[in-house]
Amino acid sequence: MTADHQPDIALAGVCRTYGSTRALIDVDLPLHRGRIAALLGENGAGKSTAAKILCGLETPDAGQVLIDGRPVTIAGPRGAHALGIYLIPQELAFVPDLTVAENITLGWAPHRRGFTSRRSMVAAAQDQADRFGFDLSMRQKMKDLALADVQMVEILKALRVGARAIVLDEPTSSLTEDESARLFAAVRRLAAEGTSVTFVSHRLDEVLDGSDQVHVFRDGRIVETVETAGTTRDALLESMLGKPFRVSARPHRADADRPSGLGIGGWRSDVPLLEDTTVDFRAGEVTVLYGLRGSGSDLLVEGLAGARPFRHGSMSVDGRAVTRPRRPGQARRAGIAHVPPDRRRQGLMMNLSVEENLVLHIRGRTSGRVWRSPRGESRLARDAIAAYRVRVASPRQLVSELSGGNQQKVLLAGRLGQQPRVLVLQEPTRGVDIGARDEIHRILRDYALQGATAVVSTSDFEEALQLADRMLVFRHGRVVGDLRGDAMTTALDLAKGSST
Amino acid sequence: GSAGGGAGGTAAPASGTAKKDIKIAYANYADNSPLFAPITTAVKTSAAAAGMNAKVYDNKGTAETTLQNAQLMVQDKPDVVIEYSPDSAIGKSLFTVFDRAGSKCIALNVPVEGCPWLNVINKNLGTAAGQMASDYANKNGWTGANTTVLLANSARGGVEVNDTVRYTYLTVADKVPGFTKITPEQFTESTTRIAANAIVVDGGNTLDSSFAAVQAALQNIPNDQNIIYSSVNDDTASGGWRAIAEAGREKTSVVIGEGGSETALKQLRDNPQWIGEVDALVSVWGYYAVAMADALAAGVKPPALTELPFVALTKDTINDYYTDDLTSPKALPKPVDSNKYLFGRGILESYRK
Amino acid sequence: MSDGAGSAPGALGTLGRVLTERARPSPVIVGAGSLCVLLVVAFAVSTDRFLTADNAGVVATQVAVLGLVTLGQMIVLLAGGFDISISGVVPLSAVLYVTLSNAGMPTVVVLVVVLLAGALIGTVNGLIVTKLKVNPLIATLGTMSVCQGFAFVVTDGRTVPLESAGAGFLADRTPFGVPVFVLVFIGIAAALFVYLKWTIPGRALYAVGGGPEAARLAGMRADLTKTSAFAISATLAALAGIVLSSQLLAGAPSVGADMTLTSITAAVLGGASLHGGIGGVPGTLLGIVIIGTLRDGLALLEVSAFYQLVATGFVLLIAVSMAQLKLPARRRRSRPAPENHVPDKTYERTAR
Amino acid sequence: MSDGAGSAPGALGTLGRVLTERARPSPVIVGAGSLCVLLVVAFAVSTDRFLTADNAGVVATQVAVLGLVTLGQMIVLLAGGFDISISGVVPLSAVLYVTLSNAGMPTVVVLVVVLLAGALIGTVNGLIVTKLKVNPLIATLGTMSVCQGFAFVVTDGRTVPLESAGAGFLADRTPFGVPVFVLVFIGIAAALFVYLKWTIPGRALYAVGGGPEAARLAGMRADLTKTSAFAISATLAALAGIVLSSQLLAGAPSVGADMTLTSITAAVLGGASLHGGIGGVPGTLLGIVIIGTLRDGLALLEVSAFYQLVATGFVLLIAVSMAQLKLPARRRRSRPAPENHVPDKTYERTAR
Ligand SMILES: Nc1ncnc2c1ncn2[C@@H]1O[C@H](COP(=O)(O)OP(=O)(O)OP(=O)(O)O)[C@@H](O)[C@H]1O
Ligand SMILES: Nc1ncnc2c1ncn2[C@@H]1O[C@H](COP(=O)(O)OP(=O)(O)OP(=O)(O)O)[C@@H](O)[C@H]1O
Ligand SMILES: [Mg+2]
Ligand SMILES: [Mg+2]
Repeated sequence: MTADHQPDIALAGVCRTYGSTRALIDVDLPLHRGRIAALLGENGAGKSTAAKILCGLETPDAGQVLIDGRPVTIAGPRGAHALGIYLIPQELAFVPDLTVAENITLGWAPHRRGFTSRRSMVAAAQDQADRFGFDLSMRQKMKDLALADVQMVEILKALRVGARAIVLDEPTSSLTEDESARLFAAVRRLAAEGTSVTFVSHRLDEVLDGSDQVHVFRDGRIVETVETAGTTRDALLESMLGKPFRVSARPHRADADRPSGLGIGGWRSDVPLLEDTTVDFRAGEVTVLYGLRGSGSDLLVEGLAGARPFRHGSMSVDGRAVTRPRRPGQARRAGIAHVPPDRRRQGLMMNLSVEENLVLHIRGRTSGRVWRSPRGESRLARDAIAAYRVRVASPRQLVSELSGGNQQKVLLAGRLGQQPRVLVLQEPTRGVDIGARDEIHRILRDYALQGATAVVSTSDFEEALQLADRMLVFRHGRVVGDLRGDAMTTALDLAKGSST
Repeated sequence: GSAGGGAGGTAAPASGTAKKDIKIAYANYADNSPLFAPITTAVKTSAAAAGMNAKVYDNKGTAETTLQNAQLMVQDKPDVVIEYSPDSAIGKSLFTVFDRAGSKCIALNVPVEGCPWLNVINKNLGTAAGQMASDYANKNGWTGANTTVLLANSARGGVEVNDTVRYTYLTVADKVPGFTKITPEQFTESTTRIAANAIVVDGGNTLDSSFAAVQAALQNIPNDQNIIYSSVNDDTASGGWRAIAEAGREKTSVVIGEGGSETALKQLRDNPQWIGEVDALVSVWGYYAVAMADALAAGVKPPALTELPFVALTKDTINDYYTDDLTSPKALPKPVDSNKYLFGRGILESYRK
Repeated sequence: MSDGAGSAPGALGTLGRVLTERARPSPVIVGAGSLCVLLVVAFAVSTDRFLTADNAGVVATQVAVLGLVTLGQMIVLLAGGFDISISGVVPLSAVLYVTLSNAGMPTVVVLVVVLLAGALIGTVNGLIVTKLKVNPLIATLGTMSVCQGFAFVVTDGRTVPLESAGAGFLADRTPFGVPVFVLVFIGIAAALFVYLKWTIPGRALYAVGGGPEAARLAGMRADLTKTSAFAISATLAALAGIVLSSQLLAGAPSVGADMTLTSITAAVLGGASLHGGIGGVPGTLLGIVIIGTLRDGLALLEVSAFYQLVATGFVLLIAVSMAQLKLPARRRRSRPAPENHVPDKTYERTAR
Repeated sequence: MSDGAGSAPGALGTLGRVLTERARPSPVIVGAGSLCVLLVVAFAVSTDRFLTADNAGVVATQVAVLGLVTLGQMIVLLAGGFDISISGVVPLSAVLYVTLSNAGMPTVVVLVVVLLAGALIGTVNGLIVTKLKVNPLIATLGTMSVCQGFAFVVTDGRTVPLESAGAGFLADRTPFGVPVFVLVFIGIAAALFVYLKWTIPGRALYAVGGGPEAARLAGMRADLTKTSAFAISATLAALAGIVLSSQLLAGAPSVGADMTLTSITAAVLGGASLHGGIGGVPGTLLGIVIIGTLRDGLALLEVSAFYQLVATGFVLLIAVSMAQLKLPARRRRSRPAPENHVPDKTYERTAR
């Protein structure tokens, strides 16, 4: 049926090379009006590159972009917009010091003869948010938003009624299930109105539920294009990885009577709200803090890492009392390593190489306090690259040149390399492909099993279930559930408060 | 010349006897320059000695600040304003300010059209320096054939400032054989080479800038040439001289300073190659300015030009004017016609009392 | 800062929302404002010549000239640039204005020609920065050097008196007791306030400066916007040059040398960020007034040049520390509840 | 740029790896390098006095003084700061050195005292920036003003000759034909090269400057690192002041005024980013040499001061455009997409 009518937009024989990396090899990607296409593939397979070429952010080395069968040159985002093509890039780009409303209406603010007003921008942005069922505070500064809210703003920017094509590069990587469900409902409506929608996702459920057609990327090529209705999860995984894939078996859950790894007593905060909380995180197990945004789980995690210091409460690590961290440095010295949610701004040094990012916080291990040991560092870096299967052209490549998922792996590898007693992770696998995600989960569980304490907060419930030995459910600044084993499947309802 | 005993002791009663109820305001050229800073000090000292009320301002060497200070000064309705402007071309706007406020004014050293002028003529300073250079050259057989004149101007300092080096050269060209004669107009702020044996560099105002400029320029002067070096102030004289010494050419070079700072006077005493110093006696200008203000306030009608003293010092004459204290001369020079009326008012008489 | 905070009433939300958002004047404005008040009080106590109508007039005229260039500088900073060329454009336009006026051209024509020349220089700056991707500091340093050089070349280093009678009209007194150009300055400040707050190209400056990548992706004409900022700045600098020569009745190639640094200082004091995207007219005006008051007060107090330097330094440091120290306390009380982001953005931005 | 990329020989990989990594010298280095060569050729053709040993010595001495402060400036830029205080530290240390030497203190002691004073001022800068969160431009402008003021106060505005015989030893000639301080400069440049490339605190500068938020969250001692950068810069500025007074055999409070701008220019010409995290010694040296050569060459050609300004401006513009024009061509072949690679770091940095 797809072959019947001409695609609206298509990549034809597109190649794109970066230095020695062949990001796209002879890719044909037809996109049809009214249909939703999913791009699937491992990290670094070339999905984002294809998306960027569609939207004029990159130019192909060879091949063409066709619109209605005619080759076009898309002159940057402006040219793309003129053609009715809109993109949400994988790495969020926003104006931090402007309000949500201004960010949403960026480039299309309502105006009368060039004059505009905050009121009209808020109204227009609110309209847009209402239309797609997102709830945002329009007058907040963008820089004060949580990552997921930022992502929703980004989505609202691109969802244009009447667009020819909308390309969403991992739009849901930090959204909760509910939020992505709303997104897909909206996308569905747009498609029904004749827009061609393309999205990239590592969440297979989304792909299976939300798309009409799946294009599977592997090593820069499209290896398969199938109708979603006619495929299965396993089939997709196999064509994506080139071999059958099984989620690694969940090792038996840790026992409940392990020693205390990290203890907090009487932690509380007024704004944002967290009621008096006392928890013993056990060494040797992974504890997932699960809750909707604003429920207090992230607040607590950041408190543990010293990124957002608490003003009340006590703390112990491996049974020894330590001072509650007031700065990240103090947490670190107490043996706590932190994986923040935003790898580009909070995690990695984008001006440095992959190698340097990997060894930055552990180089003391290969040398004295002053002189670095280049040899030792290269070895550490090479080992980490191999262990985490980071796809790099060379360890000396700038980390900014890696695909998003590979950047995330570098971040994780660097932090785990510190061999902390306590690991505090936020969205540990944001943007990581399904195979690598499984691997990371295994690594995290193994790391915990060796006696460390892992505390994870994630917006992805599936991930929560896979990782957790124990789950703490947060709602309205309170721990409403402390679950283990099969009981954990009820966490979602607990968090929403939809059943009691 | 000989040291002037200065004050005629007969005239008005000495300072302190009559407290003068006069308000004056003085705006200095630039307080951060070692050359001009002593003027403010002298204004304050002499005014205080005479019991006058003096307010002082700093023009910071810029036209904008000068105009702003003019506006500030007249707020107080002083009896007399003394203006040392960095630029004669802005005189009209300054005079407008003084005139509108009804303040009498004195232009110190740099003319302000409409205000009587208390002036040491830079042209004369330059000529005096040129004269000393010429004397030295003629006595030692230095001519245009074996000597290069190297001058450091302050290209962005304006025309008045550079009159010194301009007339130094004109005088040397006039008095020493072998140098190209030019008119003053041919020697502009952008002149870099007058002839094969006459070079101008932009030494700016400071030690380090003149050092760098002269260091580079020396490469263009053959090693067998003698050098006569002079510049627009003592700092640039010292900086340039250091570059000459650094290049190992001090034995065949001489320098003439312009200003009369302590450092330069010490050089004049100790350094055989520092053959002259045109001492503008800047440290005493304040006394003359205050005396003139006093005269104006008393209704004296001054001549259009009242001359400030200056002396051209050589190693032989320096002791006529200075003791071991090189910060200011031991006495004021004798009055000349145009400034005679400043004496006897008790102010110049208060010098070194 | 001065701008982003709550302002337009818009469709009112709940009371709580209004409180958290509107009752939050930018800390920089608070800091700069209190410093300003502090300075005024200190000087008023120290000398009775400070709080007089005359002196207010003097401060106004001083502030106006500096203000013109600072507003321009602020706009360039907003757009994520730097404008060093001010120190070249001011003298060049000053000597051009005088030279052309003396040559007998009608004042209006000269005015337009010189302003256009300024706009042209600014456009060149903008094109060098956006098209050749030259760092704005270096680019404008280059044009500064060229313009300053030409200013000296035009007059051969001399100061040229303004001979044409009417050409100094900008410095004529108005019935309000201040010169014409002070009113012009006020008008321009008001216009820029409106421009930055309520027009599309004005808001674009914030987007392009604060999030260049986002602006590009949104299909905005980032290059055009940035270039316009440089053009505005250089035009205002040209106007400042004209005002200076009207005031001085002469065109001096040496004027304006320290204006670049002063304008950046004033703009930053007024809350502009050196990294783009933050700034506004009210804050900038405060910054200018602080600098103007400080200079005026120190001169009135006859503080010696040396101690003036020392005092200026200390006041600057205290000023900015004050603005910053305000932050933590305020934040604790009134910040909304960003959940999973890391708190310290402000620290981030200022402490770099 | 000049640094982050391929550098350490370390354990050599395959030839291919070596080629892809090492054969990619930063475009800035390439641009600055070619400009340097171009200038040298142009001057060598124009005057036969340019390519002489004597002139090389002159350039070396001029470059060394400027070089000391530029290296410091580059390190502060790396750490994400700015150092304006250089123009205050240079004169203050110059007059302190002379005054203390004249007071009869042994040269070594004076040297140490003045360098420590410099380090102290730098530390104060660093603390103001990191602890009080004051914008580095304003903070160092403040200390600049204070130091300059004190320099004047120390000598009461006078130029003080250096009387102690041995105190000028830094300017003594060595058997190599250049003064001692040129060798000192070379030594310091080498040490800093090693520091930035091979030591842990050196590398921390890149991390803290390039990703301040990430460095903080990772628990690096960001404040310490940043403060150390300011301390290094001020110490080098103090050394430059000492060298100047040794050379001039006098200390004047007016020296060094234009050094701040020149040092920033040279550092940026040499590839340092004003947004932190990018820069290195080799590029900086190129930047310094370009500025030194340009000044020297124009002076040798006896270009008038005014046209020197014009020429300097044009050369700057051409220089940087050249370096930049190289980029697109390179980028198309080997550079990543503009939006997520480092040259566009402006976004990185500003968009938070
Ligand atoms: N959330 C915050 N709000 C305000 N200031 C903060 C915050 N977190 C850290 N700081 C300040 O930032 C500075 C640096 O923090 P950083 O984490 O670099 O310190 P550290 O290296 O852990 O501590 P140490 O000084 O013990 O080495 C500290 O002075 C601290 O006061
Ligand atoms: N600017 C760049 N410079 C060098 N290599 C690049 C650049 N951008 C992408 N690449 C490389 O191209 C390949 C494809 O990258 P791309 O971003 O398209 O991957 P992706 O499929 O989107 O991966 P992810 O799921 O991790 O986002 C990767 O190997 C990546 O390292
Ligand atoms: Mg991607
Ligand atoms: Mg610290």
